[in-house]
Amino acid sequence: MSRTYELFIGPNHPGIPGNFSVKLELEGDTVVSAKGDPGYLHRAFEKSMENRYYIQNLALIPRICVPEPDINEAAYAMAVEDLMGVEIPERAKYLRTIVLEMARIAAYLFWMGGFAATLGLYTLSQWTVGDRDYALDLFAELCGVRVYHMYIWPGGVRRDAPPGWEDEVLAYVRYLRDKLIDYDNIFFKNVMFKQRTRGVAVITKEQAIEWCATGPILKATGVAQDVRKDDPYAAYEYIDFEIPTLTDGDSWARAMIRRWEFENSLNIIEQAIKKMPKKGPVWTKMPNPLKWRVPKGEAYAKVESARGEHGFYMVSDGTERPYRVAVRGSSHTHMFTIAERLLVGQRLADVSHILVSLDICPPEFDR
Amino acid sequence: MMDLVDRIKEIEGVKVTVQRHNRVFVDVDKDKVIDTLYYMKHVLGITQLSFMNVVDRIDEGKFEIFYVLYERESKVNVIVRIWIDRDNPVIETADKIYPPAHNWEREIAEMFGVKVLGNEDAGKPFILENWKDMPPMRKDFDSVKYCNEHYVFRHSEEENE
Amino acid sequence: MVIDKIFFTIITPIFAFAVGLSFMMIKLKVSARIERRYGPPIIQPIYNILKLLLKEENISHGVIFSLGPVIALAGSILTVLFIPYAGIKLFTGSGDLIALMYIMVIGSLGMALGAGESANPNASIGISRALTLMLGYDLPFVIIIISVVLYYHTTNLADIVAAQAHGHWTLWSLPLSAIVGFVVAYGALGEHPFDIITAPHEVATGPMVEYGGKHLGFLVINHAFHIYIEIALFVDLFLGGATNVLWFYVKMFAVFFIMMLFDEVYPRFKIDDAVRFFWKWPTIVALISLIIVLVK
Amino acid sequence: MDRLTEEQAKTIANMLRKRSLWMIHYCTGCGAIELPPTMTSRYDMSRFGLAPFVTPRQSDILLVTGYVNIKTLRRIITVYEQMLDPKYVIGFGSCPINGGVYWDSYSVIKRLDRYIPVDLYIAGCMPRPEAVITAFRTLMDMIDQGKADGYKRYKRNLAYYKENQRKVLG
Amino acid sequence: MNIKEYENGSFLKPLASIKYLFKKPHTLRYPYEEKPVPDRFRGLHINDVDKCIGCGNCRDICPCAAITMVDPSDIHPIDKNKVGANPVRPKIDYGRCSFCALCVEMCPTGSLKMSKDLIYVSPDADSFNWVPLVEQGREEGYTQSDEITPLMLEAEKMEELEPDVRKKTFEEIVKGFTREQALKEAMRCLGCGICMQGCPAHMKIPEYIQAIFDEDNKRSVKYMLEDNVLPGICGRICTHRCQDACVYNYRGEPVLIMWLKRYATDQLESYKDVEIEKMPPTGKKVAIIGGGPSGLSCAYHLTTMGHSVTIFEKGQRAGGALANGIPMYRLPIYELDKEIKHIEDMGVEIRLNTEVGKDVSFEELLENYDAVYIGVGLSFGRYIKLKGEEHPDVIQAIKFLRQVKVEGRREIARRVIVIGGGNVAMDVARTVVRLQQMAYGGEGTMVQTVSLEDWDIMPASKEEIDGALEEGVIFNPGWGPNQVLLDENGKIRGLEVKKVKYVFDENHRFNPAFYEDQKKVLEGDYIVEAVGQMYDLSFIPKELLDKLEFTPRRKIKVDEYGETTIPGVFAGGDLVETSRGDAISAIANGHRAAIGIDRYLRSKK
Repeated sequence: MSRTYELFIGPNHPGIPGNFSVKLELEGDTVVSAKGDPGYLHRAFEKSMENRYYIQNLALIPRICVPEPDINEAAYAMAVEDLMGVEIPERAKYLRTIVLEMARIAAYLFWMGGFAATLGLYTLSQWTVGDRDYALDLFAELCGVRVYHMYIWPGGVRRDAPPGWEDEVLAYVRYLRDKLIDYDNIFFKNVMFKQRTRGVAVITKEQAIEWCATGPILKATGVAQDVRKDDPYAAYEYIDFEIPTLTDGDSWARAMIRRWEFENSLNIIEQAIKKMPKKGPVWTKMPNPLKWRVPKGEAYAKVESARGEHGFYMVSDGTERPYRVAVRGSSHTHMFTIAERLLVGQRLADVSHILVSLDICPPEFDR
Repeated sequence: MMDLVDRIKEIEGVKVTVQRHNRVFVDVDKDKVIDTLYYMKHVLGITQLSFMNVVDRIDEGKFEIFYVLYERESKVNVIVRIWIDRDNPVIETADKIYPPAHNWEREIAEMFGVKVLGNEDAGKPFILENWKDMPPMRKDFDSVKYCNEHYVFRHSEEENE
Repeated sequence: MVIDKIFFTIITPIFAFAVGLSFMMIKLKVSARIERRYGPPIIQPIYNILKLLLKEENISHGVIFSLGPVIALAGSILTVLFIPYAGIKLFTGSGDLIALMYIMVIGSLGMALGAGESANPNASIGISRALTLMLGYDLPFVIIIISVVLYYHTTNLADIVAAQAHGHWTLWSLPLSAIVGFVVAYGALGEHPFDIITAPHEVATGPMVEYGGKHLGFLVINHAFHIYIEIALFVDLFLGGATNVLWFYVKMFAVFFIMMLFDEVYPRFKIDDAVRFFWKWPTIVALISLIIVLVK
Repeated sequence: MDRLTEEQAKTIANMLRKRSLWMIHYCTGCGAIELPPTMTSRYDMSRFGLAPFVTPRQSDILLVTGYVNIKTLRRIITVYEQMLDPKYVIGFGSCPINGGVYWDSYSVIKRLDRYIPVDLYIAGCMPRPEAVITAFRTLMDMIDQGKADGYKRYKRNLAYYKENQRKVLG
Repeated sequence: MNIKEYENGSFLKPLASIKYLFKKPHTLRYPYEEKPVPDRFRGLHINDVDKCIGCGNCRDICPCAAITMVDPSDIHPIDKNKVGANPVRPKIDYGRCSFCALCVEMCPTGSLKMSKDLIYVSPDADSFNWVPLVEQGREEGYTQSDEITPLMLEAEKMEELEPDVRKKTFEEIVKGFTREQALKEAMRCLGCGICMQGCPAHMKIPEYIQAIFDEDNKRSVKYMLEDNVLPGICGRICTHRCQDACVYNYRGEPVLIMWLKRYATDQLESYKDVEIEKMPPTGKKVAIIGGGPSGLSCAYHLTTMGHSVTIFEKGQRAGGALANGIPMYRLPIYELDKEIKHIEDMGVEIRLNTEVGKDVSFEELLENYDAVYIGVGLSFGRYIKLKGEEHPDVIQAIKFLRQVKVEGRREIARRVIVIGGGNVAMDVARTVVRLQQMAYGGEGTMVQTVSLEDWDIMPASKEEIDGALEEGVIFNPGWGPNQVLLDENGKIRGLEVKKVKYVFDENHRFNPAFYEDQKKVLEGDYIVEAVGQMYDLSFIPKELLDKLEFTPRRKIKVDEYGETTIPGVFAGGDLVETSRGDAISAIANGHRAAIGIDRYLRSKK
């Protein structure tokens, strides 16, 4: 006697993080089955990259993931450096770390806004997205552009930090610490937030491992896995930080892990600025871009994004253009393997916040 | 870490290349890949499939399919590679071993035209919609030519509304 | 006398609309301030309504669909006429409080009719949420109405207002009922955390999803009336009404201002949580209040 | 009332329209990343009466934020057709103009104005919030002067647009 | 973070946020308030079109294919005849641009920059495509940096013999690139082709450098041979005007095109494996007088066009100045043999020891051949009409060099004065240094040069001057020879010189003037005059010579394709105006003449 009906969430739906669609089958307002429908942002990056010089791809790669472009730049640069056997200067490592953490902060601020909005608290979105703007301004000062920085490139970074930039970053970190108290008050300590998220969409540790989750989702189930620790890149090996874990595995735990990571990032930035060599080269000279041949071989470079492991698998055939670049966005697994299973049995009201709590980023799997 | 490599080497018919301290490439025969993956997960305890995709080796007439696995204890990425025939690209699904493989297989089925046995979703439209040409990620698909045929660029002297 | 009645029948909805609209305007500014921004110009709602009414094209899914907003608006205007304000009583008589409770449902039913016609699942879900939520807050609402009625021994709203003259507000005499009344009015207003009906991130504005242009204009106007009705009723029942317009407005504004603050800082309930919430604390408190009244 | 000529009525209508522009919150591409800063507290575009809305029926502006691939184009056309007149389209960044960085991508259309009429374009990849606000203000001026007539063009040249849409969508 | 604090939600804490109701919003009220744009902002482009050379590197690097090179004359007039520049400028399509600023990084002149302005809205989609100019008034934003630039500004260091070693021997100074060096240097080339404008022969430089980079030296030599028949020689002694034109000069060191050419040719034992297109035989015969570079060039190209060619060379070795003049340490003789062998292999007949006018007459040639090409070059040294010049210890440079290279002269005086400041003077001076080292071990020897020109306008190339200085040659720039001083035994005692007032007069013509009161004496036993050469056309009969017209600078007047005023007679090499006195321009006008002769022959039928 049960009657089910279909409901498309997205692509034009505020509850969906980006241009993406989920086909839900509902019974009443309980989800019976959920199927992701990707492809609205498919731009054939991997194809286009095969047609371009290594340096020209610099313009493409940050556009793979919009909220946090720098992870792509870093992973791409690391893959190329791996193939070429290039070591990057010390200062460049630290600058990369700072930029990556700034991007993480920006991504988490954006995520906080999005998450609060799916729960109906628009005030926090207004605050966090507004505060994120200062980070973008700092990026603009560093590399000239607010969003697509194209700052990290093979061999190091593109420009040294302008004088006084470090101090501005530190001031921004202090500002965010101050504002974090307000975010906590209005959202993370809010009774309604707890009410909506605790016990919702629980992933157990076993499930998380079986489904190959990474990033905050895995940490929220109690597995301390983080590429920054496991396979340190940039300057993370010199920096002291802890991987936060919780054991609840629900929407609340995932949100709290992200908030925790946000605070961690603030610490990492402060440490990195303190430890960074004050002077020095920031780039290892690379060949003429038009005749830049990368030795034959394969490399898999991975970085920790705000969402999980972000990897670039690069194959070079020894010419000026990559033979194949394959991008592993963590959202692919999180959406099609986890969310599709996790949404079943949930209420319609929870669908969008579960999706956001998994931090689904459609450009990552559409590519 | 060497322990893991040694144990991988014990698997019959694999060729192991240690590229960096934590990247191990394992070349396997295409018929044995499912057994190997099963062994890796359930015996060696490599629980995470990070990534899976295809490299079109058009000169050799092959598709190279790689599975990027991750071992949490020794922090090693094990990359299993198989080569299949490009003219008759068929693989067996690995989604019973690693659930995320299911959707990576959908993607490679669509983008490269690889047939996946045992995965009923592979072959259905996933990312593309109404696609009629050859699978677009194949090397012999010329993207620029396709664009010139299907789209109109600005400043290329043509009718206006 | 008849001319008076006709005059006030015309002027009352206009007054109600003006009050509701002014609250909408103020709310834009207040919420913007809390969100650390300046917000739109203060007369933005007027622009919005006029623009919507001036839309050139209107898509309709049939007569009932178009009728929905009209019924809702008509219901609201009718409700407004039943609410005494500033000493002006239009349709008063014995049992008007009971009548009012029935009329107030018309608005929602009108919406339900129209939205049901649009064949959009979001709209259907929104309507089912609206009706469920109504079920939720109606239980404590009925109980406190009973308490008030029993307390004043009348079902005439004007008499209740009159009985509260000289500062003998129900708020003081029945504080528990007043608190519940506030919560119920707040819930009925559909502000956070009770904006379950329209929840953009869940059901894409719910019943309004298919409405645009003039229809939407009517719904926005209806919202202004809605604000007026809920708050005016609360003021009449618990804050002793008022003898002049200004005083009435000030009382309403005080209530609305507190509501605005809550609206800004809480996320949204899930529908079953909301119903559970209404049936738990407000109902218990209302019952206690009723028992107190009965014991007295 | 009959003294009010049609011309004057139009002027008043345009004046009201430009003061209350509701945009549909549809993130079609990466340009959507610079919209939140514009919408939220730092730039606060609601100062100009702009607000994000969720369904096409309620909205006046369609922002095509960046590249449009074929799958999205189908939805954009649906959304555009669902919107009520008068409606306006703004193309964000390079991609809707001539393909942008995806000029050689098989899945991204190169010229948006072949499929739906576009009233205004913004240069940049991404356009800065300042540019976005400038664009909104320009659009307001255009509405005031009655120049933003994309929806009329769409009706007038429906056959042309439909033909192009059919060609690319198959 | 203490997770305990968060586990229980609070009802009242959210209300703390109401404090913002009474605080000033942080909204930036654009357009009424503006925030400063950072200095590095990557906005719309600015291009200084006067500085821009239209090399097209921005177009090549653009990932979005947003840049087209167009003629901007209608909006901004440019100097279209500027050498080392293409008359086009970048036009940028903002329907493509991704603001990556790679074009800025790659701009060799630094003319292209990005501005701080990124606000452009327009209802007209076609208006997003323009030529950026400075006049558009945008404020400068992102510019290139000298420390971090994808351009490889520094050239590879060529390994050379140390001065102390090299001045004792005639061994070749420059060792040539190793494979790694050559690949690295070839990698530097951007492939823009501006260098081709500098080269008189317009060689396909980008293509052959790309071939070197691809490690396909045969393909590389094939490209070279299309325009230059003596690539190996040009790879050693060329005046490399290509390198002077190289776009890297604006910000760093030019690509060492010459050494790359040498590297490619050195890798091949012979050119017989190089695929060269040869047209079917036409049966026409061409006589070429003089086996110098222009003659060889003309002959080779005519052969590839299918004509049969005979070279008449009066010496015992073809090559002209290459064989007789250029010292061994710059050009080993085996290299010349290799290239001449290749020309002979192609089917050119070279008659050595055959002097036109003596062994065979000019009229005979005109009769027996369908066309005649005169490429005799400047084979006689010029005199300066100095007092005492007729002394036997005063010698012409060209004669001296031939004596050393061909006849194997080894005796030399201890103190030698070289008159002249050109490359020939440098050759003489450095040859003398070697001879002195061989003869005396360098003890008590001295080589001095004296030239009218001061350092800044000395015609010799910088490398040569530096090499000479390193080898111990003493320079006396800015002095003019006055007279040769003899001692009582009639031996040369020295050279009296006077201070130069100016070399070029106000009309920029060569017209030296001296301070007659400032004189000094340079001590020396032997004087070599290296003040220029002249031609000898005495083999041409008088009546024909009269028909031959000359230019005001006493060069043979020829048309664009080398044809003289006598039909069927062509001239090239140093005899004509287009020559700049170096091998490459002789090769170039030899090639031009070959094309001219081919046209002439085919039109004659």
